[in-house]
Amino acid sequence: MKKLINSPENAVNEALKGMEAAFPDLIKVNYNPNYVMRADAPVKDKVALVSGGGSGHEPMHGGFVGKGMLDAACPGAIFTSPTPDQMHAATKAVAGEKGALHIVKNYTGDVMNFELAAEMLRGDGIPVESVIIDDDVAVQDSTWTAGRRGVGTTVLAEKLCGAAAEDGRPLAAVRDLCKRVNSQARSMGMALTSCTVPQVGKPTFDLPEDEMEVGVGIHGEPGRKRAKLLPADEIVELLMEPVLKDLPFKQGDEVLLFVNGLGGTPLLELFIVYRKAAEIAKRVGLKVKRNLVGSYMTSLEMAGTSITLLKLDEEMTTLWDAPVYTAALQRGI
Amino acid sequence: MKKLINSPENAVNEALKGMEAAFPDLIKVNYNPNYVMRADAPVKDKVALVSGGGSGHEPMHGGFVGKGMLDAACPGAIFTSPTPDQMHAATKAVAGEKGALHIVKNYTGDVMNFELAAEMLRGDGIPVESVIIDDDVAVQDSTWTAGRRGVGTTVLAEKLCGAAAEDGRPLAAVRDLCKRVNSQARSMGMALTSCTVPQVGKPTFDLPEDEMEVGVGIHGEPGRKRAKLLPADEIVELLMEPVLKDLPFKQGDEVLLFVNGLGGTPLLELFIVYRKAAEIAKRVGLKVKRNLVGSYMTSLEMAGTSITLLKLDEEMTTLWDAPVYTAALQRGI
Amino acid sequence: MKSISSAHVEAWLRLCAKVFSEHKDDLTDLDAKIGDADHGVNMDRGFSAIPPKLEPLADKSIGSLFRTSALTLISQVGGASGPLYGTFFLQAARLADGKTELTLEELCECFDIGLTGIVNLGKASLGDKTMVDVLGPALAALRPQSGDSIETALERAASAAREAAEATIPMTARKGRASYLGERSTGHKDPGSESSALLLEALTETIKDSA
Amino acid sequence: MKSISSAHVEAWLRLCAKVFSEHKDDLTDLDAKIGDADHGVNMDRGFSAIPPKLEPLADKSIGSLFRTSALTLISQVGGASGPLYGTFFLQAARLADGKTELTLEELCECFDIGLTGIVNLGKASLGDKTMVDVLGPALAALRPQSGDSIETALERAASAAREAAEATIPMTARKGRASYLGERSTGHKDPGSESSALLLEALTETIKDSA
Ligand SMILES: Nc1ncnc2c1ncn2[C@@H]1O[C@H](COP(=O)(O)OP(=O)(O)O)[C@@H](O)[C@H]1O
Ligand SMILES: Nc1ncnc2c1ncn2[C@@H]1O[C@H](COP(=O)(O)OP(=O)(O)O)[C@@H](O)[C@H]1O
Ligand SMILES: [Mg+2]
Ligand SMILES: [Mg+2]
Ligand SMILES: [Mg+2]
Ligand SMILES: [Mg+2]
Repeated sequence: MKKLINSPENAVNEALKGMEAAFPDLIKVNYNPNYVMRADAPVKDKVALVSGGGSGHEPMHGGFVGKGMLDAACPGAIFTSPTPDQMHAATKAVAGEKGALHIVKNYTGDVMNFELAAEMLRGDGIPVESVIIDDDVAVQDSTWTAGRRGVGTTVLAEKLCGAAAEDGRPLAAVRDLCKRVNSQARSMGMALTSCTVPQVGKPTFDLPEDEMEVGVGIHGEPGRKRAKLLPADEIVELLMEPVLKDLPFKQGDEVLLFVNGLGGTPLLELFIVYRKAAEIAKRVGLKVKRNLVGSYMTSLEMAGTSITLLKLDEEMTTLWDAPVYTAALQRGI
Repeated sequence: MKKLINSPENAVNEALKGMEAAFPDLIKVNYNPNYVMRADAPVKDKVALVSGGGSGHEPMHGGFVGKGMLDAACPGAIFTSPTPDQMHAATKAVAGEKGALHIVKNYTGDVMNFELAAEMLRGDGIPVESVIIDDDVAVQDSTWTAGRRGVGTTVLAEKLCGAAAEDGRPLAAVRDLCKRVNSQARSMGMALTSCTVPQVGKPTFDLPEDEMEVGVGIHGEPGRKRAKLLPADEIVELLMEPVLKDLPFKQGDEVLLFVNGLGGTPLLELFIVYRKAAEIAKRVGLKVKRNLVGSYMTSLEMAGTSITLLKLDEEMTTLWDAPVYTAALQRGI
Repeated sequence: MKSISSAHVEAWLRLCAKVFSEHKDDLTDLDAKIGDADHGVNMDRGFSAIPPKLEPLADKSIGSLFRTSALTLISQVGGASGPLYGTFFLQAARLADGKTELTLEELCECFDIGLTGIVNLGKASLGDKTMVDVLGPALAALRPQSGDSIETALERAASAAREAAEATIPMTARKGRASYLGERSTGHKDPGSESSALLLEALTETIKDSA
Repeated sequence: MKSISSAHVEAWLRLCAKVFSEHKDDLTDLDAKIGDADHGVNMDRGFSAIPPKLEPLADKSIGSLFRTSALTLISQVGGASGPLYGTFFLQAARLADGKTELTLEELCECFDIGLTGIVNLGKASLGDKTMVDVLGPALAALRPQSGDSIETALERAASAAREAAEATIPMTARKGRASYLGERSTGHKDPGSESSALLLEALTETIKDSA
């Protein structure tokens, strides 16, 4: 295992120390329980946005804490959902009278730990709502699975709801927006390589030189199926097809196209992917009105990409353009 | 070779197409000769900033084209400096009466190709100055080498000079600032893995599981020496030591600390590195007043990091904080 | 033996810390195949945190031991297994409050309410390829039969658990992370079923050793 | 043979395109060891672009052939080798303008002024482990000796070039990318010295084939 770490046990905490040192004006970090919060939290008259999940997905979520996005983020161990006391403490630290929205990715562990935290918070009299993001079309949403995973849409939901919260909207409105974002977005990902969980020390799976995993999530897990490696354009077709089929995207719809890198894929390749994805969107009559290209939701050093398509409306477009100032996304501030 | 590309020959052009599609309001791309330019260039009453270099270092330089940074960037083939006609055409397209500054990284090929372009431009009556960035302390600056390589400082110089140019300063002033930035900054890098040049199809060098390359540049080349892999903190000591020794950094000096990822290293690890680098800076009495953490100057998918320290003065700090709006760096706009 | 004591329970919890530290890599390897390669690390992090919390306890009733373990697991583990095993102990604690002895019948009741907690939280049915596929059969085997000693019943439960863990191999996962793999999850043992079997085996060993 | 013609030069340039396409991987492998793994790709991209440019030329004087090659290399190659080889041909063109024949003496003058151009641009001295370490000895060997035919002189130059390329192996680089490696550059052949040797060998082969 080749990593710039000191020990697997301390990696998450040391990275938090680094973030804290790099962004003293932007964030504060609490240890044990671990959470990252806006330096100016609690912000008066604003719904608090709290998210969290396993570590290893950086910059998500800690990199999205700041004005116009999250109020707090709870990082668990690598690929392990955080514990309820983290969300409990973080939410108490940032929530004001308008309450808090938990944005939760749909993984059994995340959902259960956030649910336990929400119960604790309700006991404390803090209004909490939760929205579960489940946008991954690689997984069938049926009684045969734990439901669709929460992937790329999470980043978009955090940005859009962050802008809405900054705008002073009430909890129910921010929650409903989050649900709407989730219902109008779909994602699909693929991997060229596995990744190595520090505590494990070896790649989670072996992948021959001429094969790829299609339908991966963000936890270094194998995908829905293994396939022969293809040229980038064909891979993009493969990812776009189920995304386009799943949502009733109609001719003329305006969309946000998000091409995400899984950590080890250079920007050069992401732009090659974006080029083709935008071309396909255009071919099927969609109007790509906004976009995001970069490694925003990663799986450690995994090489690969995921594509997210969000059907935009005017409100969402305005919220997308609203100022944001976080470690990983900055605009207009 | 596992890459999200269609063919090695088309990778650079297809990535340019992707950038162009993703940022239509920000940049225009010219093909054959290839260059990326500000959508609103030529900007009146402003020195034009032009840079360039081999591709494979994304987001540098194309990702730094925009308000407050570069006017144009010339991408060569992967790891190969661009040709004079690219810089010639790009500079002609963006330069106004105030002329143009070429920011050139100190590699034999880059220097010669930019020099040929500058001659052509002078023939056209366009005022051009060039500043060569040579900040890499891994290389001794002696008659025994081609001189120090241009690495991390390039990003900082492009940001600072971009702000100065935006401010309306004349060519000589922007050139002198660029020289001053270069003279006050030093860098050092290391690699955990090699990278694979698409045209070659296999890793440039083999590196055993328990070894690293110390003193690498940004072209996938081996470093000054090979050493046993160490914990992150010791690696950071190893990188900081020659950087600190080389510049007469004095107790109480204010610095900008730039921790750069080489492409395949996740942000989690870069923050672990930043944490230690900031700690060392503090230990030796430096005040880290500004910072930058991320993969801004890469070597394809190489895993590794480089550290750059720039001694700040008030003017530079103000220029650093000035608004910038490019694909890869955005602030205040 | 007709009942188990607080001392037994404490010894069991301490043994679990040892067992999960020893089986950390095996469990993580199982999770690497159909999950996210953290189950061993999670179980080890959680159970190794329990003994230091038991040390200073004033109230060493079985309820108190269970509740302390529950809260430790919930606050240390994360993931799916943290809340699930945490809930198991939290529910069991309700029936063991103030008690320093549990008969086999009482142990079964604790087990039952704990397992119900897991099922309520995780909504897994038998055959979904989860820890429930081990805990269910183990509980059935633990139920007293005429003339049983606790040791016999526990041995029966432990071997039922072991068998049930192996029986998850051909199953296709319908809950948890492994369900994302669909058909590709068949042919691998569920990591949570293995950790459940280890818990049962550790309890049986504790009681046998002290007999 | 006492002189070489435009047709020889054109045949040579076409052969170079073939040679560098065949030796692309070897040259890149050499560059991977002490550079950035692109020299073969660079030479191939540059020289394969020359023949299509020669085709439509109205003026097929040697000067015109050289100048066209120079501008093609400069605009297609990039890197260090592009401007260096480009300058070589650009300078040589000045002495070959309008000529359709070059005597051995004239060929040597072209070579000399071309090499001077490379040295002025790249500032390399003999022993710095660059293409200059091949071009220098090759030029020395090319200089006419009494009773020489062009073929003999070229064969002498080509074998001097080949020897000189091998002789770069023990050198420590002091120019170009390889110099960053310091001592680690010793023990490897300089990629540019190999491409220079290939150029000389191709010229010799062209003349021999046509003799
Ligand atoms: N809904 C569920 N009900 C019961 N057990 C579950 C459920 N989901 C997952 N599990 C169990 O949890 C185990 C995985 O635990 P762990 O790896 O620690 O958490 P995570 O899946 O969050 O990484 C699975 O092997 C399975 O036995
Ligand atoms: N200053 C110089 N003078 C002469 N030749 C040089 C000089 N620098 C480099 N070279 C030659 O150029 C070759 C490398 O060319 P190439 O790999 O195409 O360019 P780059 O080094 O820019 O990647 C070296 O092997 C060497 O022979
Ligand atoms: Mg997990
Ligand atoms: Mg090169
Ligand atoms: Mg797991
Ligand atoms: Mg090279």
